[in-house]
Amino acid sequence: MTFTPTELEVEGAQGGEAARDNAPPSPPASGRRLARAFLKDRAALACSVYILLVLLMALAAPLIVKLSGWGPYEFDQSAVDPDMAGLPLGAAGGMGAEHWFGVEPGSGRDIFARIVYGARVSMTIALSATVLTSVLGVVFGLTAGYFGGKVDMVVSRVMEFLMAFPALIFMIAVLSALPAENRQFLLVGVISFFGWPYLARIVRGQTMSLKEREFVEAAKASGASSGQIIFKEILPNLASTIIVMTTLAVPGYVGTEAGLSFLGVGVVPPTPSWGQMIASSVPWYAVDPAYFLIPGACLFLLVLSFTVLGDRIRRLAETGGARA
Amino acid sequence: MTDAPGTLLRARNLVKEFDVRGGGLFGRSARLRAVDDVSLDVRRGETLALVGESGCGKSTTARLIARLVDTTAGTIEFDGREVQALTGKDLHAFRSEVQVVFQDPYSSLNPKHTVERIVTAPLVYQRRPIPGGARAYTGALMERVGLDPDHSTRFPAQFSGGQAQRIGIARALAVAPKMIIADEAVSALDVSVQAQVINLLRRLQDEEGFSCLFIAHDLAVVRQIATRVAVMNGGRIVETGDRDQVFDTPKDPYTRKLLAAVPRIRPEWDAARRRNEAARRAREQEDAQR
Amino acid sequence: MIRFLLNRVAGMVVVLFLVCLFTFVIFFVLSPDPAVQVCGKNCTTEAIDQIRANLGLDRPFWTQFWTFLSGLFAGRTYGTGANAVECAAPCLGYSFQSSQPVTDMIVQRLPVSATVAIGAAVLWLLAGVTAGLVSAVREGRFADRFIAGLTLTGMSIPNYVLALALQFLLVVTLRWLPFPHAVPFGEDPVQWFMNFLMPWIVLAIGAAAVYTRLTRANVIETLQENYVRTARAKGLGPGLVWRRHALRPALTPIVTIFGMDFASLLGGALITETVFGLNGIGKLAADSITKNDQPVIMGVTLLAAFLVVVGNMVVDLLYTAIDPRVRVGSAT
Amino acid sequence: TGGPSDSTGGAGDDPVAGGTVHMLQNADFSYLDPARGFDGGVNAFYRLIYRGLTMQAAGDAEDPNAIVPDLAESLGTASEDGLTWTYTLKDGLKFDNGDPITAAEVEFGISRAWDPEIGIGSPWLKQTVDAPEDYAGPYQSGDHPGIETPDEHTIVFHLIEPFPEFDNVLAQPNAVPFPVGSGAGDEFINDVIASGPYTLDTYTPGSLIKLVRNEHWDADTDDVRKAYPDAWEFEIGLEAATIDERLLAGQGTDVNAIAGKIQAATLPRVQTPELQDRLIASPAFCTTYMGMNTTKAPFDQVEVRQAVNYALDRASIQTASGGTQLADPATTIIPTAVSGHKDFDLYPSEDYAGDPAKALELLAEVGLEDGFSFVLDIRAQPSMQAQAEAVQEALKAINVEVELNVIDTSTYYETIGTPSQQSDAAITGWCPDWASSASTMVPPLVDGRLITEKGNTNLAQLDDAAVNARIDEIKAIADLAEANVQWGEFDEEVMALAPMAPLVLEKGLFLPGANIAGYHPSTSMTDLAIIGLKDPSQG
Amino acid sequence: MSEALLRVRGLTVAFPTASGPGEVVKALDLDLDRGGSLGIVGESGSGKSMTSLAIMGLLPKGATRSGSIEFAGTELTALRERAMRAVRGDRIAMVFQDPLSSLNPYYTVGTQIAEAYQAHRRGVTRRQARRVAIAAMERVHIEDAARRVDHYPHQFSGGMRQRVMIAMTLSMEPELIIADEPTTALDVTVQAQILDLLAEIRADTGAGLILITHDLAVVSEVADRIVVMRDGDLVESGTAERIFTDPREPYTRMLLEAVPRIDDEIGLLRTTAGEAES
Ligand SMILES: Nc1ncnc2c1ncn2[C@@H]1O[C@H](COP(=O)(O)OP(=O)(O)OP(=O)(O)O)[C@@H](O)[C@H]1O
Ligand SMILES: Nc1ncnc2c1ncn2[C@@H]1O[C@H](COP(=O)(O)OP(=O)(O)OP(=O)(O)O)[C@@H](O)[C@H]1O
Ligand SMILES: [Mg+2]
Ligand SMILES: [Mg+2]
Repeated sequence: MTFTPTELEVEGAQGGEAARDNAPPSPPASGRRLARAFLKDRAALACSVYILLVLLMALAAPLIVKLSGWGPYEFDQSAVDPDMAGLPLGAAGGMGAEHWFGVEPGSGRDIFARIVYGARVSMTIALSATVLTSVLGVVFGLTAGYFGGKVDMVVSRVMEFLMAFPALIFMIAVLSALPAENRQFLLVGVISFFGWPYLARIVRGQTMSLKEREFVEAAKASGASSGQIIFKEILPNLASTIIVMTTLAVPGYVGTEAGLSFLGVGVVPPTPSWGQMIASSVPWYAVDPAYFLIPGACLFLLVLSFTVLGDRIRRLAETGGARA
Repeated sequence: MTDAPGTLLRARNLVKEFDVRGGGLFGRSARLRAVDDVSLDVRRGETLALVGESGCGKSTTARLIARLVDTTAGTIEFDGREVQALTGKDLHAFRSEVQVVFQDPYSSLNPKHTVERIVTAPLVYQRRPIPGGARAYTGALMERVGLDPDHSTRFPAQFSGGQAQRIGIARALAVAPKMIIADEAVSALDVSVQAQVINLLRRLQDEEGFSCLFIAHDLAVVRQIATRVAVMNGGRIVETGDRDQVFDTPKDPYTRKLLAAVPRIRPEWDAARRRNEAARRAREQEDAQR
Repeated sequence: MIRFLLNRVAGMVVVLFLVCLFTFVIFFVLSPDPAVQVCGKNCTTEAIDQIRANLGLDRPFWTQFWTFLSGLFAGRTYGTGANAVECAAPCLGYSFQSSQPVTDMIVQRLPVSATVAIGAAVLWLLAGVTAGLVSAVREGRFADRFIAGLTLTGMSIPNYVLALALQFLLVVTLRWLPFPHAVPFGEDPVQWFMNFLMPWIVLAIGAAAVYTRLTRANVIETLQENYVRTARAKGLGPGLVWRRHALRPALTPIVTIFGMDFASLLGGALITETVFGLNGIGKLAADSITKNDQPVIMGVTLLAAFLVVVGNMVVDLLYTAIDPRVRVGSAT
Repeated sequence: TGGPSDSTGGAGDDPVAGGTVHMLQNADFSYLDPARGFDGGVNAFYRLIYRGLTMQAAGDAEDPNAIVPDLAESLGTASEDGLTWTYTLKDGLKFDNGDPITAAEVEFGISRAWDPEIGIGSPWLKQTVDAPEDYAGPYQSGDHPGIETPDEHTIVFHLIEPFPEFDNVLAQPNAVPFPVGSGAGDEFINDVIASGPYTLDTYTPGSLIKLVRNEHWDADTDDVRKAYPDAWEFEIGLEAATIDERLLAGQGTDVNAIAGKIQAATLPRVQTPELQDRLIASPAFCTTYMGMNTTKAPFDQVEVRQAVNYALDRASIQTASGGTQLADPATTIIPTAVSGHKDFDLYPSEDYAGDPAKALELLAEVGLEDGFSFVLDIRAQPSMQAQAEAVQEALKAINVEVELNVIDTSTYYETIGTPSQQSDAAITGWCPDWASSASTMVPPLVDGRLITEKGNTNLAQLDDAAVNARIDEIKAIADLAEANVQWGEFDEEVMALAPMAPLVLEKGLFLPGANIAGYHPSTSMTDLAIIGLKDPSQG
Repeated sequence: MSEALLRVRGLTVAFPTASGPGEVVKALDLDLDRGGSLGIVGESGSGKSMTSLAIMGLLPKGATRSGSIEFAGTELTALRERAMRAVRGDRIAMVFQDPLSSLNPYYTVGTQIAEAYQAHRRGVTRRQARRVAIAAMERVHIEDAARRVDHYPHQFSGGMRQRVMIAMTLSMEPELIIADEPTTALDVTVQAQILDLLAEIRADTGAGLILITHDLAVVSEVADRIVVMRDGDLVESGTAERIFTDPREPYTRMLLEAVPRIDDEIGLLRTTAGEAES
C-alpha cells in the first residue's frame, strides 16, 4: 500500500494517456477466454485453491473442529508439561493424531482448531475492510475525478491528509484507547478509514483521463446527467482497475489485521487470529518452532496467494488473456 | 437541399476563455482565449464547413454550439431558442436536436458498452421510449448506416475504424436530430474509408434533411461536402463564403496560404491517368463486346 | 516557480493544520485524563483539579488547541510557579511521564531513525531498481520470472515475521550478527553496520519488492516508447539505451513514491524498531502508546505527518527538476 | 584487584571491585525523581543513587526484609505516645557535588512528597506524617510544619497517629535528601544530585542510562551498599525475548549482564548444567488474584464468590503462568515469602484442579446452578491474558460464562481503580509496600473505608464492619511479630468471605551473566547495591 | 546514379499468432538507387512501417524477418547486432511519424542530436558534439539554434520537432534516410515546409530517401519511384509518373480514385473497398 503517486504524476500520466490514445483499444476480453487463460495458469490456480480452502475453513469452522475433536478454546492440560513452563509434550509442538497441528504452550489448546477459527477472523476483517475501502475509494475517487475543481480539492486534501497520517501509530493509539468490545468492527472501520485514499487516488486519476475521452462528451451531448455519466459511462471502464486493486488490497488488510493483533490491539482474547497466534508464539520460537511456523506459514501463504492472484488478474486484464 | 430555407443556428460574437494553470490559492489566473468573437450561421439543410489549422478553436466552437461547455460571452440561438438558457425538458429536447460525431471513433464510443447500448443511449438518457424495442431499433439504425444488424451485441473494439465511425453516426441519428456536428469525423480514417463515411453522411443528409456543421482540416474533403465554408485562424473566423467562392477566389491571405499548402498530385498526371483509364475502359468494352 | 511554491506550501499548511486538528480532537476525546496520569497512583480529586488548572486542561477545547498551536511556533510554559517547565519552540508538547519536552525526545531519537531509514532506503532503491531493470530487459526469461517470484515473496512476508525469522536465523542460530543495539558510527563502524544490517534488510525487503515491480513495469513501458526506438535507430548501444533512455524516465514516478515512503519511514518504523529494540522514533511511538504518554504520541504523529507532507513537497519540486515537461509556473 | 577468578564458578564466587555491570531491560524507569517513581524496578535503581534515613537490609542479609539505618545512625526512636519519631544523622555525609547532607536537606527532600505535581510516588509519608491540609510541598508552601530540624543532625517527625512501622516509611524511595531549593520543574532531569554511591553520567530516555561512581560517597558511612562495580549501564528498550537470548548466549559484555525474570518460554532452554548453575530462583512477594465486585450481582452473594473459588482450576492457571517453576497456586492473600503468611486452603481441590461439583452445590443454594455470565477486566498483556483464559475455561465447567474486557496496560489500573468504571471482576496483582509486614498486604484490599472514587484498591468494594474493626484492632498492636500472626489469621477470615480468588504466586527465575556475583534477586526488588563482577577484566 | 543503394529481396516479416506465424510483410522486393527517392504507400496496417523497421533491424519483440536486405553491397541480415549498430544512425537514419513521442522528453534536443554523433565518432568531446548539433539545427532552419539547442522537445512546436528529428539524422550525413510518415501529425502548411526541407537536404547531401506515407499526394511531390502495398503484399511498383499516370493494378487505381483532390469535381467519392453503399 505504498503506491502514492502525487498530483504531478497523475498529470504526467494523463499526458501519456493522450499520446497512447491513438492506438485502437484491444477488444474487451470475453469472460470465457479469460477463464480459460486463467485455468491454464497453474500458479493462479494453486493460489485460488488455497484461498478457497481458507474460505471454506472459515465458513465451516465449527464443523471442521467437530471432526478434529478439539475446540479452539478447550484446554488440554495433559498435552503440556507444567514443569517446563507449559511446553507441549511430544515432538513438533505436540503434533499427532490427537492434535493435528500440535498444541499451544501453557494452555494446551489445539492449534489446528485455532487456525481454523483464526481464518474466520482474518478473512472477515480483510474482506469487509476491502469492501468498505473499495466503496469509499470508488465513490470518492469518481466524484473527485469527475467534478474536479472545488470538490476535487476538498477530496484531494482529505486524501492527502489521510495518507500523510502515520496510520499505524494512529491505529494502535486509537485502538488501544477504545474499549475492546466490537473490536472487529473497529478494526474494519479504522483500516478502511485510512485505506480508501489509495484506491481513490488511482480511480481519481483514471477518471480524470477517462472524462476527457470523447465518449463522455458524447454522453453529455446525448443528455446524460452527471450521475449517469459517472456510474453508467465511466464506472464500467474502471472495473478491471477496481478488481485488480481490490485483490491486491486483500493481502494488505490480512497483513494489517495480523500486524495489529501482533501488536496487541487486534482481536480480543480468547478469539484466535493468525496475527495474535504469531504474536503469542514469539517467545516460544526457539523451543517450539512449530507454534510460530504454522500460523506464520498460513498467513504468508494467504498473503502470497492473494498477491499472486491479484498480480495474475492484473496481467490478464491488461493483456486480455492473450498471454497467460 | 433547399426546401427548408432559413437559419437554424445563429451564433453571435462567441467568446470562450479557458483558465490555464491557476487553481490553488496563488494561482495566476492566466486566460487563454480559444474562441474570439466568432459569429456564424447554419441554414436548414446545409453543410457549413469549418476549417483551419490545429488548435485554432474549431472544436471549441463546436462544443460551445452543442452546449458542452459554457460560453464566456456571445449568444447562440438554435431554432429560435436561446441555447444557453435551456434547462430541464427544453435542454433534453435540444440534446436530441443537435448531435455530435467525434473525431476518434474509438475514443467516442464507450469501450465497455455494446453497440446496442451505445446507439440507444441518447434515448435512455433523455428518458424516451425506444420505438419498437432496443434490439429492433438498433438493427434498423445499423442497417441505415451500412452495418450488419447482427453485430449489435459487439463492442466497439470489434469493429474497424470506419465501421466504428458509422456507429457514432448511428448514435447521432437515433434521435432524429436537426443538426449534426461532425468534429473531424473523417480525419482519422484511411482515404478509402474516409470516402465511404463522407458518402454516407451525404446520403443521410439527403434523406433526413438535417443541417451539418462539418469541421475538418483537409480542404479537399471539405470541398466535397460543404455548402459554405468558414475559415478559422487563431480563434477568429477570417473568411466565410460559399464553397466555390472560398476555394476559387479566396479573399483572406490565410485562406490562400492554406490552399497553397495542400499537397496535390500533378494535374497533368491525373489527366494522363484519366485518359489511360478511359482508353482502358474502351478497350475492355471492346473486349467484352468481342 | 515562486507561485508554485507558495501554492504548494499553502496546501501543505492546510493538510498539516488538518492533521493537528484531527489528532488533537481524537486525543482530546479518547485519551484518559492526562492530569490523572500526572497525578500518579495515589491521587485525590483536588490534586487532579489543581493539575488540570495548571496544565490548562480545564479550558475550552479551542483555547487548548490554540495554545497548542502557538506553542508550536512560540514555545510555551507548562504549569505555574516553581514547577513550571519550559517547552521551547517548536513545542510539540511536554511529556510529564518522562519529564521532557516532546521535541527533545524526538530529536534525541532522530539519528537512529534516520540511520535506519537512510540505510534501508539505499538498500531498497539499489536492489529494487537493479532488479526491476534486469527483470524488464529480460522480460519473460528466467531472470525475470525468478525476480518475480522473489518480489511476490518479499511483498507477502509480514515484516514482523521476517524480523523474527531473521533474528532467529542470523543471530540466535548462526550467530553471524550481534543482537541489534545502536552503536554510534564514530565509536565502532563495523559494529554499527552489523547492528543496523538486520533492520535495514527487514525494512528494505518489502519496499524493494514493490520498487522492483514498479521499476519493471515502468521500464517495460518506456521501452515501448517511440523515443527508445529513436535511440536505437541512432545506433546507441543497449547499455546507453537502457540506462539513459529507458531507466531515467521510468524512475520519475518512483521518485514520487520514494519521497513519501522515505519520509514515513523516517517518521517511525514502528514494528521493526520495536522488534529490534532500536530507540528510534517508531520505538518512541510504541513505548508512548504502551505508557499512554499522550503528548508524545501526538508529537510523533504530527512529526510523521509533517515529514510525509514535506517529503511530498520535496518530491514535487524534485519532479520539476527531473521531468522537464513539468515546467512549473509556466503554462505548457 | 581481582586477578583471574575461577570462571566456572557459580553464584557462590565473591564480587570484587571494578568493571561495569549491564542491566538489560525492556521498559524505561518510570521516573528518575524518587518523589515520583514508586515501583519495584525503579526502587532498586534509586538504591544506587539515593540514600534515606533508613533502608531495607541488603539482599544477602539474614533477614532481607528487615529495615536498617542508612543516613541515620540508628533506627528512629518513638515517643511514648508513638506520635514523634526522632532520627540523628551520621557524620561526613555528602552529595555528589561535595555539599554536606544535613537535616535541612533531609527535611527538604522529604517535604517534596507533598508537592501535588511532584509527590506522586509512595503515599506513605503523606499518610503518616502530620501536615496541614493545604501544605503543598516546599516550593509552594515552604517549610514542612510536621518535620522539625532542631540542629544539623537531628530530624523529628510528628505523626498523625501512632505508626509502629514508621522506620519502613522512611525507607520508602521518596524519603531522601535533596539540596534545599533544588529539583523543581524540569531542572531535575538535567542534574540529578546523588547521595548514593553512583551518580548519573548519561541519560538517554528510553535507551540508555550510565552511572558512574559518586566520588563524594563515603563507604564508611554506608553499611549496606557495597558498590563493587565502577559503573552501571542500563540498556533499555530491549524486547523481552532479546534479553533472554542475550543472557542465554552470554556473548561479550553480556557476561556482565543482569536482567529481570526470564520468560516462561526461556525455561525449557536453561536445562544445560552450565545454565542451571547460573539460574537463581526467588520466591513470590506478590499475589495474583481475581477481585470480585461485591456490589454487583451475583457477586454480592458470598456463595457465588465461594463457588468461583472452588471452581477455579489453579493448576491450569499455574501452567498458563509458566508452570510449576514459575508459579505456585495461591490459596491465601499473603504470599508465602511475606511475613505474616499463614498456610491455609479454604477451597481445596485435588491437585488444585478445581472442584466444580462443590461449586455447583453452592450455586444451587442460591439458584444459580444454570450459571451466569460476568465481565472480567484484564490487562492487554500476554501472561495475564493467558491467566484470564484459564479462568474463563475453568468456569465453563460450572456454566459460568466469562467475557474478557481487555484494557490497555497504560489505563488498566486507572480503570479498575475507578469503581464507576470497574466491571464485575478484575485480575491483578498485589504486593506489600514492604515485605516485612502484612499490614500493607491485606487491608488495602478489603478495608471498606478506603474505597475511593479514583485509585481504589479495594476492588471487591467489600465494606464489612467486622472486617474494618478487625483491621483497626490489629493495627493497634505495637508488637510487630504478634501483629503479623494476627494478619495471617485475618487473611483466613477474609478468605471465608471470598471477596477475591487468589490465583497464583508468580515466582521469579533469573539468569545473571556468568561473571556476575552477589546477585540476590527478588520479584519485588533486586538489591543492586551488593552486585559485582567476579572478574572485572572480562567482557 | 544508377548504382544500387538498397536492394531488398523477398523480405518477409512475421509475428507469432495463435494460429501460427502471421506474415505482415510478404516477400517484398524493393530497389533504391544512390540518391534516389522511393515512396511506399498503402493504407493503414499494410506493413509499411514494418518494412522500414525490418531494414533498420528494429522490429518489435517477437517479430521475425527473412529475405535479403543488401545495403550498399553489405548484406544487413547477416550483420551482428554490434555491426548493425554502426550502420544505424550513421549510414541509415530514420525519421519517425510522431516527433513528440519520438524525442525523449527528459533530454534537451541538443543532447539528443549530439548523442547520435558521439555514438558513431569516437573521441568526440561534448563541446564538439554540441557544435555539430547546432550546425545541424541551423541546417534545418531552426532560428537561433545556438540557444534552442538547450531546449527540451516540449518547448518546440510540432513542425520544429520534426525538424529536430531531421537534424538528428543529418548530423551523421547518412547515405539513406527513411522517413516513416514524417508529416502525418502536422498541419498542411507545416507539412509543405517539411517536404521542402527533405527535398533540399537530399539535393545537398545526395542521400537516398525512402518516404513512407498513406497520402498519395505527398509521395507524388517527393518520390521518383513508388511502391504500393496492401496487407503486406507489394501490389505494384514503378516510377512515380508511371504509377500516377498508368496504374496497372485495380487496387492502385482505386486508391488513386479515392484520394480527394482539391480540384476534383463534386460528386460521389470513390472508395477502394467498393462495398455496396445501399
Ligand atoms: N479545456 C480546455 N482548457 C484549456 N485550454 C483549452 C481547452 N480546450 C481547448 N483549449 C485550447 O483552446 C485552443 C483551441 O482548441 P480547439 O480544440 O478548439 O482547437 P481545434 O481547432 O479543434 O484544433 P484541432 O484541429 O487540433 O482539433 C487550443 O489552444 C487549446 O489548447
Ligand atoms: N507488435 C506487433 N505484434 C503483432 N502484430 C503487429 C505488431 N506490430 C504491427 N503488427 C501488425 O503488422 C501489420 C503491419 O503494421 P505496420 O505498422 O507496418 O502498418 P503500416 O502500414 O505502417 O500502418 P500505418 O499506416 O497505420 O502506420 C499490421 O496488421 C499490424 O497489426
Ligand atoms: Mg479539434
Ligand atoms: Mg506505420
